[in-house]
Amino acid sequence: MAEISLIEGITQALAYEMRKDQSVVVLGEDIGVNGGVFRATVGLQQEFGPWRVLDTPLCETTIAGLTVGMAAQGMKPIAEAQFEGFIYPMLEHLICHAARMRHRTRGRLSSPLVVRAPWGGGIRAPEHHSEANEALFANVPGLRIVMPSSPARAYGLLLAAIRDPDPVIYFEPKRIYRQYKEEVPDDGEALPLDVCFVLRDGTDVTLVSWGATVKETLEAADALEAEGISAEVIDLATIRPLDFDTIHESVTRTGRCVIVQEAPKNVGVGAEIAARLAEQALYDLVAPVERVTGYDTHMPLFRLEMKYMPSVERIVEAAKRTLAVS
Amino acid sequence: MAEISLIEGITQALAYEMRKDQSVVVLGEDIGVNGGVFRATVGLQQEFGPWRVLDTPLCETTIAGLTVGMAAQGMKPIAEAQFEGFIYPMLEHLICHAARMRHRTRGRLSSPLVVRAPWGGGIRAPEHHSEANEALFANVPGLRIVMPSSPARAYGLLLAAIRDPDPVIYFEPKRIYRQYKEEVPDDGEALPLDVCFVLRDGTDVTLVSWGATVKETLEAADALEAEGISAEVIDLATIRPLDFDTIHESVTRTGRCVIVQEAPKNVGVGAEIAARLAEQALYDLVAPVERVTGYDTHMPLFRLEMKYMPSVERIVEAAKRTLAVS
Amino acid sequence: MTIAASFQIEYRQYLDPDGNPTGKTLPAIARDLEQMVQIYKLMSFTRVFDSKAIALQRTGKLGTYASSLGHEAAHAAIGSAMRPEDVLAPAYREYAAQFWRGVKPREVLLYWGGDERGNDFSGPAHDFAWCVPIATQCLHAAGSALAFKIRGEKRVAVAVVGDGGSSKADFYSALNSAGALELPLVLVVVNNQWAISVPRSRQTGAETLAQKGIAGGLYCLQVDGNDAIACRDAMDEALTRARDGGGASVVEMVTYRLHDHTTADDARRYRPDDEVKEAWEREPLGRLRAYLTRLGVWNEDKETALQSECEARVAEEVDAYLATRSQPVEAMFDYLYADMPLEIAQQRALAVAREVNRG
Amino acid sequence: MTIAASFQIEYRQYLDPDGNPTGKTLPAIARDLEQMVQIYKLMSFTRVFDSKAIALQRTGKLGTYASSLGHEAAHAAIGSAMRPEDVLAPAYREYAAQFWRGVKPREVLLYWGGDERGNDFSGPAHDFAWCVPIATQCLHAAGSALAFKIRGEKRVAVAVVGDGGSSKADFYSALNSAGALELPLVLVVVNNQWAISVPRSRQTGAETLAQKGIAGGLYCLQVDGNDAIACRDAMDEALTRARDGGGASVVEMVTYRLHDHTTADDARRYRPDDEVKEAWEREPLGRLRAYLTRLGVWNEDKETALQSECEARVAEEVDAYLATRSQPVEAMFDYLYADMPLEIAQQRALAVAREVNRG
Ligand SMILES: Cc1ncc(C[n+]2csc(CCOP(=O)(O)OP(=O)(O)O)c2C)c(N)n1
Ligand SMILES: Cc1ncc(C[n+]2csc(CCOP(=O)(O)OP(=O)(O)O)c2C)c(N)n1
Ligand SMILES: [Mg+2]
Ligand SMILES: [Mg+2]
Repeated sequence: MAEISLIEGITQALAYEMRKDQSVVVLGEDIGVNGGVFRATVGLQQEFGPWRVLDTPLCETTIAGLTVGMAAQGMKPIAEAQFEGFIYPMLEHLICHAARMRHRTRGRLSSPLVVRAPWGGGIRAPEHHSEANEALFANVPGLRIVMPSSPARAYGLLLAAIRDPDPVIYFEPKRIYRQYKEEVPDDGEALPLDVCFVLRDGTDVTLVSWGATVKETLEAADALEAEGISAEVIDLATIRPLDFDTIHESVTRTGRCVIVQEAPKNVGVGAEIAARLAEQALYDLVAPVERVTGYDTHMPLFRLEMKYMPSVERIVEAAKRTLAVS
Repeated sequence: MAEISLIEGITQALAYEMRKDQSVVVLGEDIGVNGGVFRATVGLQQEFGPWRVLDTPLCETTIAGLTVGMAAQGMKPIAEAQFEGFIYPMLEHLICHAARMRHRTRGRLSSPLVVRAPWGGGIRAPEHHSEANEALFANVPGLRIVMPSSPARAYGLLLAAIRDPDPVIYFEPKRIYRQYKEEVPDDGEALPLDVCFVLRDGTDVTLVSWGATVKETLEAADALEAEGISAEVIDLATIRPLDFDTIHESVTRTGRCVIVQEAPKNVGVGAEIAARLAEQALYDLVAPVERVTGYDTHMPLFRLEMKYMPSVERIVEAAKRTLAVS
Repeated sequence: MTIAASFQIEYRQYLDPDGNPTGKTLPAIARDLEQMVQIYKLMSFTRVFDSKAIALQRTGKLGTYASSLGHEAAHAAIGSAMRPEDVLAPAYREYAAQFWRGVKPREVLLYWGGDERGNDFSGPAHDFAWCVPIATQCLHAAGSALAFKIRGEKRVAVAVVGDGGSSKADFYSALNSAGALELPLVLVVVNNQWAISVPRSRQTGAETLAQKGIAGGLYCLQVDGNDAIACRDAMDEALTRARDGGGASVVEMVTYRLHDHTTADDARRYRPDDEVKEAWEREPLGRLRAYLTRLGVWNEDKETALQSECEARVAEEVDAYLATRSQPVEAMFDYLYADMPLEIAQQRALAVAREVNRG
Repeated sequence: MTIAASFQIEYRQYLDPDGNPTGKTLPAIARDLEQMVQIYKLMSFTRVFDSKAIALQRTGKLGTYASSLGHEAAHAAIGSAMRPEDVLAPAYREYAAQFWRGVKPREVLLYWGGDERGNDFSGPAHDFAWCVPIATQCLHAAGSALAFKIRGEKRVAVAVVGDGGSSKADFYSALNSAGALELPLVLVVVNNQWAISVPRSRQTGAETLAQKGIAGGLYCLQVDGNDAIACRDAMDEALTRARDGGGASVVEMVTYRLHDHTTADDARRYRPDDEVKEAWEREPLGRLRAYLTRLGVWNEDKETALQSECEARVAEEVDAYLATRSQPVEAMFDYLYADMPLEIAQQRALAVAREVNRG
């Protein structure tokens, strides 16, 4: 079995499910002959033809609206937003319709769709190609929000997203699309959409992250270990609904929590985790919660982008601050 | 001096600033002859003519894009989103352009605009007319977000919003548009856009809210007082940037905090307040933070809407829970 | 001068305001008198229903309601021309179209009465719900049409949108994609001259709304929207074209909104009484009645009987509506996801407990 | 058949691919040889700049770059026809238009080199920045035009958008509002046949992109986008019309994208070499050169001199670009708000401290 990268995990999941289920179609800009600007849909049009792998006119409102319409009529469309920064024109259809279709009609109609969007910074891309805007969707009832951080989770979570009978926003951390490869059996096994993944056990401090910064978080855990500090690392993976129990259980043991988030701090997903700790784990917390996040400014153009994002160093410092308290 | 309601405070502020500043224009759907579906712009077209009080074609993308364009060319446009539930098509222009214009051009161009949107539930309106979606904007750098909860604050904060050289989203809690009247001198005095308002001093517990639920929050404080509990009530007023210092100072004294939010709970604005408490006030907190919020489901059609929203009873219960701990 | 492309927009009308044929030829459907009488009955029923719904709202028994007064010909034509397997994506006032397709009046009332179950209606299960975010239904219809095309089904999707809605990005997006992908779609613009308080002249500089379809290479047609025969004929043509692989159409039906925008509106603020009075002279019911009367298939007795039948049926529907108990609090949660997440289940339990405590 | 409205789309071309006049009459601008030579020089400079920018990207000295190869006639016509007080809302590759208006090549490089200061350029201070979210600039231009109209200024706003961009909701929204409000706006669709990998044929069912303007009642015109004279003539007409209160236009310039979409793209994946080869035969520079040569105002010596002058000027700009030091970390924060909120100031201080610690 060949080893594959995160983005190949996505391609593999798409192909698997398209073979299995005729109602699965992929649509977006440049996803056909071109195979997507990141190559996520490469080869699919050759295999499934131009009507199941469909290049749309250049309009995200159109893509979202068509997707909602198709889904209501029994298809399982997977729409691609070419970059997360171009997802905004989709919001009316996703919030007013995809997220509400089942609720509105008491189950008569539904929205079994997926919107895939390459997400986040760090690839020296032009303006609007580097946003971390998952928080935009996180307050919206009726959606599921997923973000993988490894090839295997990319594959398993995307299968789950496609099969889920409700709308799923699937963010792809583009910075780690090709970070490393691993063996991912093409066995059609989905992963659950309602649990976090504990990537590393630890006893002194809990580090929680999702998406590309899982990389820096794991590196920080290594660095801490070198200094004799045992960090537990949790990959949120599913942002909504949030599996707080896993985090809570960890913090019960460590008493300390550092949340690592690429997005701006204010009212980001990390705020919800910290809030639940303040509500449900106050007496477990030995030290103040720490959030290591992007700044509350725009992701700068690429010369400064790495200075914007949470670094290993910042994560380590935050973890140590929690440990300075006893 | 006549007493005026919250919505009259808005009209008064619009008229005041339009008289003073030729560059202020108002645009939106049905705001001209009709004076707005809620009557916020009543009389303005008669006074300022059809080009400064402009009925646009029915398209929120259009309204937002025109507004950004006008603002960049030195006008001060105030756009109306007829209801908060119709604001979604504005997001691309607000997030990608209004919020970034100054940053992108190093100050060469800017976005001195206001988007006004009637906000929230409780008026037995049809679907999509009752959302509390302020969290949608709260993670976006470059915006200011404001929500008044009294006639005087409606007037003073709107003046500040119009005069502010950056984009401001101004949410209007429609449920309390006509809740009560008070004297509001038409003196052109703006209120600051970076402080909370302490509406009631207290010593036992801090209640924080914004928008229409400030009403229930104040009522809850009355009810608590009747039971001998002294609640401090803070109106957030400006959601972004958040004046956490005022909240923090209060919690330092009370040791308890209940956050009251009409919007769904998950990754709402209340999460940020609770998160900052967990980060900066852990040792001040005597009891777990409480959030009393809308449920994480859609605002139902109006038969059930009052069961969705935070009630006085729920606020009182939460406050008492914080006091059960010592 | 080299001409790259040229276009014409046809205007179609068969009956003048007095119900007299305007030309020598009438389409076959005009001679299908059984069908035309059915359409007339539907239009009449809808009007009775409409005035009752307004009365319910005025007496506090219904929420905000959007009247269909004056639109009956357009809506009846849409409904009666479609096949059950076609998909209708309505805006929010096309009751006649929906009644023909099986939606019950009590369901319309339930929706405007603040209860989601109104949308779980008895019409075709694949029809879309009422759509408040203006014009978004156009893209849902286009998406449905795309599904039909991919699956090789001979079905057509129909969206209905207003003159105001034809300004919204979604309308244009729908016609653009329908042209690009050659979708079996009919976009019906019911131009009733007003979008709440904004007149048609303020929405666009275009002479007709039909011509917007030129932007996407669609077939475009403008008809007298108070002439049931013209509306029906246009629908028949556009549906057949779409079903037979001929692509999408924009059909503009020119009519008039005789009532306030909704019961929450007061049109006297912004439009002159004279305009409304004049519009009443072109209204669709009298026109079709005159036509049918002249052909001998309708008369005053039938009219009287129809009116009482409509009143009785509407009364029955209203009773059924009024007798419908509200949903329990858990209804807020039960259809949010197919598989309820744990945290939603927890909130549901809390909400239920609160109700129980409240007694 | 009653006709409600009819339309024609004119196609305009003055020079054939060999630079010979296609008809008897040429517009006055074609006889303004000083101006036409200026335009030719600008087109040539832009092409030299373009290939140098691509080379910089290939050697890691520039980020992703969008080439303007093949678009020079269209862009030069846009820039040269406008007045300084007019407002340009570009997409991202209209360098020739911007150079004419005063933007420095080093600023273009700075932008694609990952530095915001590129957008604080030397062109008119009121011109819009490069606009990555496709077609949104169309509405910014419309908003500018609205500001001019309200203030009674005789200025025109011009937006440039691609064939792909003409599918996006914002393009339609702009033309709809421009028609409704009679705005002094010119929407130029530079149809280069491709939107990354998606061909023009896939974007719409319309025969021309110009005809989209019919949807808003706009003046519509299609021109040969490789013919600088036709492009300039069309711009002159549309600008004058707008300036004189005649309303908005859609001008489609039909050209070809001779390079990859950007340096991040590889067009060989999706388009045949033959098509590109064929397109080179219609490219705009040779055509205008042939015309000017035939009229005796251009020759090989001048061409050689021009080429070295362009090389030298481009080299100077590249040096200036490469010598520009990056902004300090606080540049992230300094232009976020006019009045910096406390919490931003705190984060700024932290970020600066981190840099200092790092040494
Ligand atoms: C996106 C959006 N914006 C605004 C509204 C508020 N609104 C409801 S109906 C309406 C006017 C619609 O006019 P038109 O499309 O002509 O349809 P009509 O009501 O006349 O049938 C408006 C502005 C809305 N429902 N959705
Ligand atoms: C809203 C949005 N969606 C997608 C993209 C990604 N993208 C950048 S350029 C482009 C194609 C544009 O084609 P066209 O409008 O024809 O202009 P051209 O590049 O050919 O000049 C796409 C899809 C974007 N920048 N913005
Ligand atoms: Mg209308
Ligand atoms: Mg193109």
